[in-house]
Amino acid sequence: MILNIFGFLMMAFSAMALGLLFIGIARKVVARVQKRIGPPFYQPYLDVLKLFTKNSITHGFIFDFGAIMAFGGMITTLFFVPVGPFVLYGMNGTLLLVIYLMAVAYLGMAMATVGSGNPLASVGISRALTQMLGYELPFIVVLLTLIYSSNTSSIIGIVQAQQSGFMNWNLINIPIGTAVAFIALLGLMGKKPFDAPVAPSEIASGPVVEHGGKYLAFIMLQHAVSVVVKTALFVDLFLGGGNNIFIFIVKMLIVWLLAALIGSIFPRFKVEEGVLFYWRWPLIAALLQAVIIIF
Amino acid sequence: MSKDKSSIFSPAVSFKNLFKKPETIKVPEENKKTAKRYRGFHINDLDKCIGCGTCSKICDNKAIKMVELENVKTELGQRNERPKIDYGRCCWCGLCVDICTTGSLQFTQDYTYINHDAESFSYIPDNKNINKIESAIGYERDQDSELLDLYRIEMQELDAESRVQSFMEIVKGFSKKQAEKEASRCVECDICTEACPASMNIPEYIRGIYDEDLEESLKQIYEDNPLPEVCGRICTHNCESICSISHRGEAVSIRWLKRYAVDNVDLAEYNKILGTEKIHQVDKKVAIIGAGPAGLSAAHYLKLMGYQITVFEAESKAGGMMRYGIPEYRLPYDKLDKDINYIKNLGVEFKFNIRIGKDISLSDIKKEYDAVFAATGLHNGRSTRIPGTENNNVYQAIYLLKQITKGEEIPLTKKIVVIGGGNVAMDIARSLARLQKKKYGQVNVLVTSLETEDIMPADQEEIEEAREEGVDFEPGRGPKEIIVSEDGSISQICTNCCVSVFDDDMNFNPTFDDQDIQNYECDMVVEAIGQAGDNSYIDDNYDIKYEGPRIKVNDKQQTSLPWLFAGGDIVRGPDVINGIKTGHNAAQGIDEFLKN
Amino acid sequence: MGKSKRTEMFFGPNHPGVPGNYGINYFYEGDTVVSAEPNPGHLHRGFEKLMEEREWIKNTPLVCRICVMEPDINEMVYAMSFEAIGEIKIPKRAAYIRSIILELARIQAHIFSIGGNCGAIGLYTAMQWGVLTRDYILDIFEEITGGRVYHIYIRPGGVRHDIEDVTLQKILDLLNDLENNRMPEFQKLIFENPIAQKRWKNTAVLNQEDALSLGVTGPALRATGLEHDVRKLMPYAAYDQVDFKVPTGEDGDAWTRLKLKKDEIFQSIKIIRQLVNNIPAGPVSLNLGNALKYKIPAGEAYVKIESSRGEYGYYVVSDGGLKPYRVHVRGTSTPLGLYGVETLLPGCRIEDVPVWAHSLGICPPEFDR
Amino acid sequence: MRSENELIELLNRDLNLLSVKKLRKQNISIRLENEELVSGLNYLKSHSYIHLATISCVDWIEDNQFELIYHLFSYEDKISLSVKTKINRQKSRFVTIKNLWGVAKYYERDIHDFFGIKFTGNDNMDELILENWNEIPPMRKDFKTRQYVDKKYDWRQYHGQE
Amino acid sequence: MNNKYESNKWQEVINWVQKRSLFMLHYCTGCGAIELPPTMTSRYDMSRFGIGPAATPRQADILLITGYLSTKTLRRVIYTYEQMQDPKFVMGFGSCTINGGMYWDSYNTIKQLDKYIPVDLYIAGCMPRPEAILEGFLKLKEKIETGNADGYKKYNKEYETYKKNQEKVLGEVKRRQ
Repeated sequence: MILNIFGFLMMAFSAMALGLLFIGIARKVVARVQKRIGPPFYQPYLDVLKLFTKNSITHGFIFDFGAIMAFGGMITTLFFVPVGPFVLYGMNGTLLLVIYLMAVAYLGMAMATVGSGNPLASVGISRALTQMLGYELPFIVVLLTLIYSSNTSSIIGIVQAQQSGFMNWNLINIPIGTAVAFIALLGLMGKKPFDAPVAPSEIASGPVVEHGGKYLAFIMLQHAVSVVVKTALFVDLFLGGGNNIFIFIVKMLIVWLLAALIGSIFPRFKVEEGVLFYWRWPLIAALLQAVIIIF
Repeated sequence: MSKDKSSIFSPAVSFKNLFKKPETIKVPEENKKTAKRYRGFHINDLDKCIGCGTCSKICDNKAIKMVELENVKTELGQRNERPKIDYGRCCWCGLCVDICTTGSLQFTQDYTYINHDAESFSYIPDNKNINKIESAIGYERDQDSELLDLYRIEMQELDAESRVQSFMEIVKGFSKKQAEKEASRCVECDICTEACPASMNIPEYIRGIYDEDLEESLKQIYEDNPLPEVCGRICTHNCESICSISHRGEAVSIRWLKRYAVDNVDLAEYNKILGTEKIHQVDKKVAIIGAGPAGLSAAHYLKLMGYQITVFEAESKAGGMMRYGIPEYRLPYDKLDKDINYIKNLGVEFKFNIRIGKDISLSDIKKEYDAVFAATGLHNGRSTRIPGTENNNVYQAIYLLKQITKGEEIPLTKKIVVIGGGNVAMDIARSLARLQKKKYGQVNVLVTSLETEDIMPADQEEIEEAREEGVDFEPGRGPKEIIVSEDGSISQICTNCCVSVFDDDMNFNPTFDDQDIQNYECDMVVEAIGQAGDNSYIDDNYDIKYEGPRIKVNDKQQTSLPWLFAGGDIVRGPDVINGIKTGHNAAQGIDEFLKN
Repeated sequence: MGKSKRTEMFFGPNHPGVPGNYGINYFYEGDTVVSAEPNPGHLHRGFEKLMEEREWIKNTPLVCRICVMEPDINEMVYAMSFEAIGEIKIPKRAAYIRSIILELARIQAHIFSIGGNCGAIGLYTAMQWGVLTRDYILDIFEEITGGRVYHIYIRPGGVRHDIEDVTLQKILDLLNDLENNRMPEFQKLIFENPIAQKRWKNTAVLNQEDALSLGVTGPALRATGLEHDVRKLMPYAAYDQVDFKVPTGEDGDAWTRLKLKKDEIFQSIKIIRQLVNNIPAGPVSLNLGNALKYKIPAGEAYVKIESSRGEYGYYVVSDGGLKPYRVHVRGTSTPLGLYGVETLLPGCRIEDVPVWAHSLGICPPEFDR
Repeated sequence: MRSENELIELLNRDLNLLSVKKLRKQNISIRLENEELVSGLNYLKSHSYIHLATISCVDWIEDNQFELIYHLFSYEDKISLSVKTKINRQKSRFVTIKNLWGVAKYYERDIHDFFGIKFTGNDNMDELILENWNEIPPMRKDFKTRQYVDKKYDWRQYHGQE
Repeated sequence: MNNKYESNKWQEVINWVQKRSLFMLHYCTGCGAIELPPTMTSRYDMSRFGIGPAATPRQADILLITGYLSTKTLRRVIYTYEQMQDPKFVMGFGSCTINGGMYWDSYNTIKQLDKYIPVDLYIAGCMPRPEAILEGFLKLKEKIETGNADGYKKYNKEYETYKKNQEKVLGEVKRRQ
């Protein structure tokens, strides 16, 4: 039991550390695209530490609870996603559970937003929830296809099914689905062009507009963990997972940097344009992929 | 709309920057050099700066304040103030640098100054800027960004050929347009006021001319100077030699502007403009001895205070040296009369042809008057006393000039040598040239002076004009002997080279080089080496103190005898403006003396 | 979550999306603005009053502060009104140099504006590049004038300094770099970007009728199909000496305006090349005498020039004194930034409000003054 | 396309001008009676002077008058036309032209802010640029900004470093 | 609120962290803001020092007063400043914040920023160049590290004085947290 708790904590802290590192590296890479040097890769650590030293102001219980719920929801999700060889819960059906749990973080954010009472935040969170409608549909279709083709809904099962070599990766098996899933991943992570929920120039960073100090630190950590969770999930599902933690991290990094780079050269969609976009080509492609796989 | 090219892959071209060097400048490790012309922090050459305050005037933001500094040079024409710049106001527009009259204020290329203390953003620039470092010079003025008007309006003058024909006034004076343009050149720094012996409100009356308000100008002028027609023509204009514009360009023609202002107001208007139609009278009497500039000035100001004034004058007309010393081509008599008439109109009584000490004694005057102001001037010529000066054909300039004014016949020959390098020498040389031209049709006057041309006390323009009129110069030569031929007439003047005029203590002590001897042919010699006064009328009854050759006075011109005040050339000078000043001073002194 | 409810939103002044310190108070329902009201005045410094208090020359450092995006137009139009009232004719070389400066300023402002528009839709890379590119133009300005942003270069009677041949060559090099390297990059990243096109097309549409009745000028008017440009209508400086086209568009939306700005950059490059190659020798300024005593006869002038955003006008009244009697500034974006907000913004989506403000070139300091 | 002289002729014929002045090339200014201003502007608008650049106001305090200047422009004639009228300074009220040009509404509000002139028919006369202003309107000539500043703010007194 | 920073060692660590990560509020109060884009973007890239823009006052550490403040803006700046969380730092850009600058005789701008909110650093210039702004940030970091950037403490301590000055120019100031 104690070992278990220790494992939880280790896992959570490593994920935070890894996520912040990823964010730092992405900033550096994007800076290079923008012809500049960019911050040091360890900058996000400092940002979070600094935010913890700041005073912060609460907007009531719901606000606090929402923040904790968002953070907790994401940490919980982490326990169900295998990161390389580290698997905490590997039971059957985790894939759908993970998808569900990821929504908890958003709900937490929504609660915090209601607590803060800022119109910009509410616009932001309503956008986030609207956008969820968009990317989840093709994503679910792809996942169902995946479950169908792997004959399991457990993430571990899907990973194991790809273990026998590069040619068994779902990237090769269901290439169109992978592409669709990647696009959905962009929305899932709130990367451009699907970052309408946090658009600084429109709604001043949206849901987190009233978060300062420690609250913002939690939101940043939550974001860091979500980066790890989401990229890990993608690697697990399509890039063959990995028993070697280093190879796994490299795979995650590639996925993450690809997303960051795409984000650097595209502006953001309007939220309904984003939703319509998902419902058009990705959905058709996902269905097409399903048809190909099933028949 | 379909014609707009678009592709998902086009923007991906940007990824090539991943493999390029970033364009970021790594401040602070590598600092980009600013452009040569960058407007950074100010520096100021404190020795060159004259404290004129023009920078402070042009400043849009009142960012420049002139503050007094103790350890700066303060020669004549320099104030002990230096600009203090407030970087809580400055906008680095550079107008101050563009207009700086001396060019002492400059920009550096340094631009970083950060401090938590807002109080530290004001500083006095010297050769180091606000960071206390020396930095490369940044922005500099060039002729396109010049904000001053450096060149004066050329004064219309008679040409040399026609002016040498007669005693007509040479300078024609400004037209209205010219005067306004010239007046606009003034930056109103007030440094001239400090240099003016009479402390005239020069910027104010120039401003009046610029604003087309000559009445205001006249008022300002009469504050300190009751003889503007005279000063507008023959003043030694110390103001112009230190004019702040003159550091980079030509001084404002202050003298001509004054002349323009008074020339263009009718004498009949004076009383109205100056508010002297009715003067409150005081029942005290003051005697003034001598109707020269000092006497007239004192008479004017005392009259305005209401005293009963009597002026005693040895000659038959008022004006003193202004009339009898200065030739008509420089100061026409009608202009002089205009000034004098105004003073007469105020109710000043003149008694002409009365020589003090001869026709009336000082003690007689003292009996009748409550106070006496003596301004008898320097009316006697000095002689070089070299061998040959006792000859009949050796004259002294001061007497000749008086004779010319009076219209008397003066001795004239074909080859004349004038000894002396001052303005009197020029006056006599040029007068003689005119007379020669009239009589013989040609000019042959030679001026020798101890001083070389660069240190000659005469005005440069006088020398130039004399030269144009045909006067020859042999500067830097001392007279050694006048060689008289056997028949008693002068044949030559022998001169030696003057090595230096002043000794190390700046005392007059010329040294000569006897190897370098030059003889010039001539048949008449005029000495113009200075004048002396005659104070013998202050007879032995009175115990009066002297300071060197001059009467000792306090700052109100009061001599050691409380009722006797002295002024003019016998105290200070010799020139008109000092005379006016001492007259004005004495008026105040007498007023104080009589009130107590 | 606030849907279909009328909610008030304070857009600015403290908001990353507004162009400057400026506010729009609007009500929205769902995601659509239903009514809006401008909230200007945050940058009001009382310029017009200050100018009445200062001598003619002292206003030259002041005027450029009216519009920080493009300060030179202010210097130019102020100098022009001074010259118009005083009937002063400036030397030919000065006119050429003024045109060069104004065109460089136009390029700079357009690039900055394109960058700002990209920032408004989240294309930060383009924003970074835009500002970067602008900075190279500022370097040239610094070399010519001694200041990066506030140049205080165009002054009554001409310009403050001559441009050396070396600098002219640098300008040409910069234009080559711009034309051959940087603009193609922008072309690929911004103008061929499908999502950017999607965001801009049919966004913030301003039709011709509205544009004319509001008194909108510049790219916003030209994007509706009219070829109105003060440089052609009332040529000033050296614009009658050069050959250039006035690009126009048809749709009047943000996309058309942006494309126009891009085309205008190329036209400006063309203009500068002609000017640099044909620049006459001679003096670059008239000496108007002592700057403390500039005086022009009583009179008045409404002078306008084409800024990067449209007509920029000054109405100057002189009473013959040392100071202007009255100066009235007609900032280009005044009609849009005030009345336009009220009439054109309703119907716009919340996320398009920054696009609206940026693409129509709202510049608050010029109507706050 | 009319030339300046043709325009002047036309205006003299159709409008009751108080004065007309050709300022310089492509620049004309005319003066109208108060009552005829709106109809005059209407006439001009229908004669291609559709561009209202701005409305200026000048305070002629010595004549006790405000002068309103409507800057028009015609894209056809390429002439900039300033239409002026003077109103009494004490009354400081004039009619709005917002029915001709809607944008005038804000120009008038701006003038109200700075000169305190009310425009009949333009009901929203709230403060636009200024906030909580309760002095003489700042652009009037009798408002002395230096005195106001001295009263309201104070300057930094630098000491030390002397 | 300072009680919890009792230990010096602990405070040093906090200072060290705070200095390495600074969020700057993106609020263009005056014309100096035009030099911020170059400072933020590729040419000068202030993110190298861990300084980045923040969209809302809640998240920001540094408030930049980029030049003159009209009274209307001052009101918003006070709101903003009070919304920001301690520790917070204020930097004044250029002449206008020090003694009125160009607008020294303008009826609508304040003349001395530090009468209304505490200022930690001033940068000379009108407006300061990006290089100077960067140097300013570096200097601010130095101050934070040594614990001298304590303007916000001063504001809390002398709140009444500041409030009096604010209300002198603004009338009543509505305050919100």
